[in-house]
Amino acid sequence: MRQKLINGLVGIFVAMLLGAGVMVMQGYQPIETYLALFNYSLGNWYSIATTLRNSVPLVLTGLSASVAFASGPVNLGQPGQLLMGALLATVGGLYLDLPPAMLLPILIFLALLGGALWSGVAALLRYWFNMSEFITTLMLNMIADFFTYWAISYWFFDKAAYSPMTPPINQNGWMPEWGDFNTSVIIMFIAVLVVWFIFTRSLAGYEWRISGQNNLFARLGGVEIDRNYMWVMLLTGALAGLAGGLVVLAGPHRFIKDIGANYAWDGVMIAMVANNGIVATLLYGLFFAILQTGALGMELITAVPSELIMVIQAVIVLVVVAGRGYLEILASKLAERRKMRERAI
Amino acid sequence: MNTIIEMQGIVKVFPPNVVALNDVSVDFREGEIHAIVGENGAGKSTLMKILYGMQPANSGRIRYRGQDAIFHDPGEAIANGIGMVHQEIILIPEYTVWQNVVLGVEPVGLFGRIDEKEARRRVQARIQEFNFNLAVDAEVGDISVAARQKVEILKLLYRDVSVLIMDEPTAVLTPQEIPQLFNELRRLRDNGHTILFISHRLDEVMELSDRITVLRRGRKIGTVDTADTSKEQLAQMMVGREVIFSPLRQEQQIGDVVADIQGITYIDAMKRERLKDISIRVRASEIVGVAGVEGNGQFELVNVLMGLLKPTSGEFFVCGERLTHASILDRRKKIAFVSQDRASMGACLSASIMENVLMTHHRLNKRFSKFGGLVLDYAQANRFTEEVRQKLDVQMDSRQAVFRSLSGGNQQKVILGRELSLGAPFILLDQPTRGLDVGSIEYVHQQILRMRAESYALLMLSSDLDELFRISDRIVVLHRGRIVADLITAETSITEVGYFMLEGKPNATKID
Amino acid sequence: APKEEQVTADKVVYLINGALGDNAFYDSGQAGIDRIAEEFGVETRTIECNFDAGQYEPSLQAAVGYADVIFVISYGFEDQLKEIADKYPDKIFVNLDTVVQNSKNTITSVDFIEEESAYLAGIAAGMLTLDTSVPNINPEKIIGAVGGDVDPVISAFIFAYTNGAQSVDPDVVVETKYLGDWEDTAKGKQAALQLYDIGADVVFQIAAAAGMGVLQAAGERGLYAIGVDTNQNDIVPGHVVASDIKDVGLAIWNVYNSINDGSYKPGEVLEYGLKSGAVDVVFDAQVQVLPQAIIDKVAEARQQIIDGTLVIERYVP
Amino acid sequence: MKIAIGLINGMITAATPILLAALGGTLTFYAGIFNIAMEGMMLAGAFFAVIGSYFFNSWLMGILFAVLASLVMAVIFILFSVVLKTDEFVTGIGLNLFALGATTYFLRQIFKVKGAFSGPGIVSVPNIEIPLIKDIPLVGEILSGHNLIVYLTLIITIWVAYLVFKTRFGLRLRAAGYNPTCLDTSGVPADRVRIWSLIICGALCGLAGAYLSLGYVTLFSENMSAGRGWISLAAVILVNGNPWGIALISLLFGFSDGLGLFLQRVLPSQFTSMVPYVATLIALFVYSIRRKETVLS
Ligand SMILES: Nc1ncnc2c1ncn2[C@@H]1O[C@H](COP(=O)(O)OP(=O)(O)OP(=O)(O)O)[C@@H](O)[C@H]1O
Ligand SMILES: Nc1ncnc2c1ncn2[C@@H]1O[C@H](COP(=O)(O)OP(=O)(O)OP(=O)(O)O)[C@@H](O)[C@H]1O
Ligand SMILES: [Mg+2]
Ligand SMILES: [Mg+2]
Repeated sequence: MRQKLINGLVGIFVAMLLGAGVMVMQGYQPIETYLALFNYSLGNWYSIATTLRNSVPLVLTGLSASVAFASGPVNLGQPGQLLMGALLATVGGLYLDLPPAMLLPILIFLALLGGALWSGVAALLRYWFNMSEFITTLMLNMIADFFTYWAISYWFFDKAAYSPMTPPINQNGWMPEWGDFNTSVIIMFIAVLVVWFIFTRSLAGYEWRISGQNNLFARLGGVEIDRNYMWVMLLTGALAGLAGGLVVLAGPHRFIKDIGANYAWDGVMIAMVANNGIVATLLYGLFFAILQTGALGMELITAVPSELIMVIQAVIVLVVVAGRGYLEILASKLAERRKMRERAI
Repeated sequence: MNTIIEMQGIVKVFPPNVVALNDVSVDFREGEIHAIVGENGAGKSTLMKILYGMQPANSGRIRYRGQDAIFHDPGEAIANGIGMVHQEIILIPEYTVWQNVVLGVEPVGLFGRIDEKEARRRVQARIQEFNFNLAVDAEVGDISVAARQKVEILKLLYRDVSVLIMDEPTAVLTPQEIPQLFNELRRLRDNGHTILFISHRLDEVMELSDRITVLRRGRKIGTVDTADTSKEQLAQMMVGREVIFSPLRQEQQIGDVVADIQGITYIDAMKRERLKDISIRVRASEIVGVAGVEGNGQFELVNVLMGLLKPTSGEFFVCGERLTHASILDRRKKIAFVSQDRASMGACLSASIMENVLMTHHRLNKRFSKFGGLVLDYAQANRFTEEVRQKLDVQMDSRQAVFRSLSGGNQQKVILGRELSLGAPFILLDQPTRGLDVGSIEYVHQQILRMRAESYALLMLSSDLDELFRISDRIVVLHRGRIVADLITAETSITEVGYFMLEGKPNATKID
Repeated sequence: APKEEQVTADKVVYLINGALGDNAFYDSGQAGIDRIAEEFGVETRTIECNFDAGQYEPSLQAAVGYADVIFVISYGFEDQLKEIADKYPDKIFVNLDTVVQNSKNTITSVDFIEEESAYLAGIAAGMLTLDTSVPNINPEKIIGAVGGDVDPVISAFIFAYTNGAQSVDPDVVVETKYLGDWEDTAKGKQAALQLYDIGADVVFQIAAAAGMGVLQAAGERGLYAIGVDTNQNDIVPGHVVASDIKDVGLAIWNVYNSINDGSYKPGEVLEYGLKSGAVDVVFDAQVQVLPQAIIDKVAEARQQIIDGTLVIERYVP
Repeated sequence: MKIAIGLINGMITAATPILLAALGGTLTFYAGIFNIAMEGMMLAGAFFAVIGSYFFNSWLMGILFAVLASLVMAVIFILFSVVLKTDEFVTGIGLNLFALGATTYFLRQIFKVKGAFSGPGIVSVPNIEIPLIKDIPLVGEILSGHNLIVYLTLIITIWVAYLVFKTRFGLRLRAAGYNPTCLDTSGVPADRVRIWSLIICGALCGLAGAYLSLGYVTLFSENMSAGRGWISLAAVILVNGNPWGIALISLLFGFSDGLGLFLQRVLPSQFTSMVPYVATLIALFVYSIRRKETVLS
């Protein structure tokens, strides 16, 4: 636990140091820039609320990837599942006319369903034809991208709009706001809690975890691998779908073009740095949301291009991952040295 | 005779806390067969791997032909004339014999192209020179274990090594193949090769070697001339106490048929017949041993019984219930299973000890879940882990420690504890003592016999004939996927079983 | 002496839904921003939302926190724009390219009539494909267009382009390819090559960065292309015969100028057609292969449109 | 006819970058490395190709820079997964993100543009007319006049097939994948072979990138590799690394790319854009069925 924390903090620190190096080389003020970054993401209640809201898709797609990877399936389909969840929730919001107390849960369910259906396609292809989900989910991402684009350009196109988008959904289906805070964040925390419980406390979660680490052992132990595989794919698809649904319900309240474009690899990236841990996914998701939200302030105040954040994120991933490898080597070196000393005495 | 290799004060630590070699000094002479003996885990392999450049020592010094020489990788060692055949055979099954032999020292033509003709010719020449019975173009995956071992030796001879390290070469051979190997080794020694020979089988060592070094728990106990010692003395040096081979098996009334394997045939994806008409009946209070050279269908038999492979034909019943096509979970209600491969089948090394103990029980035993089987009851799981720990006297730091942190023997204890407390009437044991040391082996044997006493039916596959003879009531022999013999242990001998293992038929000229 | 009622307008934000670098629409707006920064000495900042829905609202919020005048290209977040504009009635919001009206009616909209210029581009393409005296022009009456994606703005371009071409000769066929991508230049090139293979000899690119591939394809085949949004005539000299420009920068400069001299009125809808100069077809290039007759004909139609004698049909989705 | 020739030429050009990267990928595949960094290597190559070509006014320098940049990526990969033993998948993802971020950032910093950079200063890799063949009708149109890198790719395909199956390096390479310990104990450090495979892979991905930005078109645009590295990986996995199979799959993919555009006459463009990805799924399907049959029979 402590080692993980140190690893993460060191990774972030090194990455930001490298970022500062690049800034200095190009004649920017690193300290001022970072201050602007954190000021715009954490400086006041509004910024915090924004950061939290932006963290919703990051955390949920990250959770999707973490649970999938930790349980075995290589579900790389978060972008596609997110889009399908968003689409289904939007369609529900367009056609259903119900009071908020009923509509909201239904839309959230539709979002979950949309993602699960899409990951279910990959799961079935694997189940029936043994097609690796690693490739199918990647391809299905592209297909979902074009499919939703088609849907919002023809089927659900808002005639009054200048670019492909659906009309706004029923106002009863908007996630309520409490001051600056959007309640989608609460749904996100609930999702994290539920997933944490399933993963660490339930019978199924136990089986998933063990299958993820040693599939053959779990199989011989009587675990029904295929069924669990299905459930994991569906659950992780649903999580990504929820991310998409919440983006729509909390933000533009309609499906607009490129709504998921920026979450393409973020979920996977977060799962990787978090080493598939649930709590770590939440923390890194929040942190990456801070970076991405603050990038705006950084650009506005000090004119440092916001692309730098992409570089910093990638460096964090690399440094944290390398750090993990290095710390392990270091720990065993230390143990070896200690043992040698003991022996000498 | 000249000393060719001196190893002085070698220390090797494996983090976190194994001292595999503790200040070991030993010297080897040119042109001798020098045996290194010791129990499992004594450090024999590690010592040789250090000499061979596969692992660095933490401290110590090596002199080779009078000069300081630390090899950093096997390539250097080979270049200097030291070669090693490993405990596990390390070849590439997809490659042919000649490809395996030349790998690393390939004759090449233009543009890095391998000169196949030349390579074959050279390998063939070596095969003839040493009179090995090998086909250069055979794929290594298709040849017998003994032949593979020859390929390993050939690989070194091809590189003109003068020092040959052999790590437990006899472990995978049948009794009949061993003398042949020994003859080859002797011939090599007479040609001037130095042979370092690792074993913990004292008979073999006494027969073959010129000198013997004994290791115990990472320390050198001594080096003796073979002529001046005895098996008993060696055993005492190895174990550090007198070894009492307690009488193990007690006569007992055998009960009804529990497991009934009827005419199982299995044909694999490449259309090879891996199992042919296997029928075995195991009764309550009976231990049936399965002998055979590795690769004669043991793997397939276990996998068919456990449901990992689908038999082409035949039936399998336990307690009258047909399990031929049952799901693994249904099988596990009737079968307890200890696999030979702890790391991949028997346990999840990266999970906690408690999570390992819980496996299978979590499904079969209502006690471990709450709310209609949805939520795990960790309190119960911990209690159960504690029970297993106490019952089998497992040494562990905490229940939450990763399974990997247990020593081999303790890992096996935990697995046995888990499986034997399932209460399944049929117990399938696949090499249950592989990789354990003498103490642990005795403990496992006692547990197995206890289950026999409690009227369970046991089927045990083992490549260790001594083990089979010590505890099983009957021995069936697998040869090329068939059962070629079904013998009462008390009425047969190791030699007879050995012939069945090798030839698939009794020796025409019985020697008994 | 400074007048009391004049708004202070020395901080300007250019807020776009997408990202700079299209060599076209967004970039042209950036050019206008750079120009006002230079001419009027104001501080400017550009915020790119990269199509990130989560970024729209905070970007607006950040923009009002920083600037007095906000030029915004609000595709996809019209709703948020209205909300913010209502909340901050003292700030000047200028919405570019679409019409957005908030309840307090403080947003000024700049609407480009891209049909007018695309119509002219259509005339040029239609005449060119008929003129076999120009090197490599085949007798077939086919012209092409490559769009980034199917969307109403692209459709409006193609609609008017087709009308223009068919006003020359009703038999002219317009073949269209969509890339499904605004970045993949290789795909843009491949689409153009296919159009040339079908027999098109002029291809109109409306595909942002990916459209660069179209222009390069024209160069490779020795055929012709029409650029978009900015003057792209010199990118592949001799092969980009015209550019349909949409000078967002000019519109920005105009509006800012009106703020500066006090003539600005909030809530207006400013229509920028050919008359304004912000939308046009330009032919000036290092190498111009277009026969003068075509250039003259286009100039004539241009004048008619400006005079109002020729009314171009607007695209309705 | 012209359309058919156009489709074939389009297929060849679209297949080239995928094939080049996949040939690199197959070497790492045989060496037992799960290399998903091809996308990033290609992108870095494409960017630095433009840098080299623009600043030195020479396409040769462009290619050199592309290869060097891609090699730097390969070296980072080596440092991580071979030396530090980090997870290859994670390293690959990290590198891809890094390449995307860094090229976008430096595009803006060096050329002061966003999105795309093109300019007369960039010298493209020339097309080659093959004497004699170019005059044969039809055949000439298909075989002649392609970019230099297209012909290089053909040679490299043959070379890789030769390298893997006929040479000493190939024998060791495959051994590193089958059983690295065996290679180690045979006196050839498996890690060394792995490092070489990654280096060659890096060079080939760099070349693929140079083809994108200096061969097919003459410009750099953000994320211009546009998923081609992933398709390359899929191609390698689909045919189990066989170089000829990879060539076939790459051509198939290149063809479906053009076919998609062509089909826009009958289908909405959003659906035709899916064609390459659906084609990959179908290829995977056929492969899975075939494998299932061999396993069962
Ligand atoms: N790579 C390793 N990492 C950690 N511990 C190791 C490693 N290799 C060996 N050990 C430990 O070092 C000790 C000595 O092992 P070694 O393999 O040398 O024993 P051995 O005498 O060859 O035994 P055996 O007869 O079982 O082959 C054992 O406790 C073993 O578990
Ligand atoms: N290959 C290995 N890799 C990592 N750790 C190992 C390895 N082999 C052994 N260890 C560790 O070394 C320690 C001692 O192992 P070893 O098997 O030598 O114990 P032992 O003293 O022989 O006990 P036992 O008699 O119970 O087998 C254990 O903590 C084990 O986790
Ligand atoms: Mg050993
Ligand atoms: Mg042990």
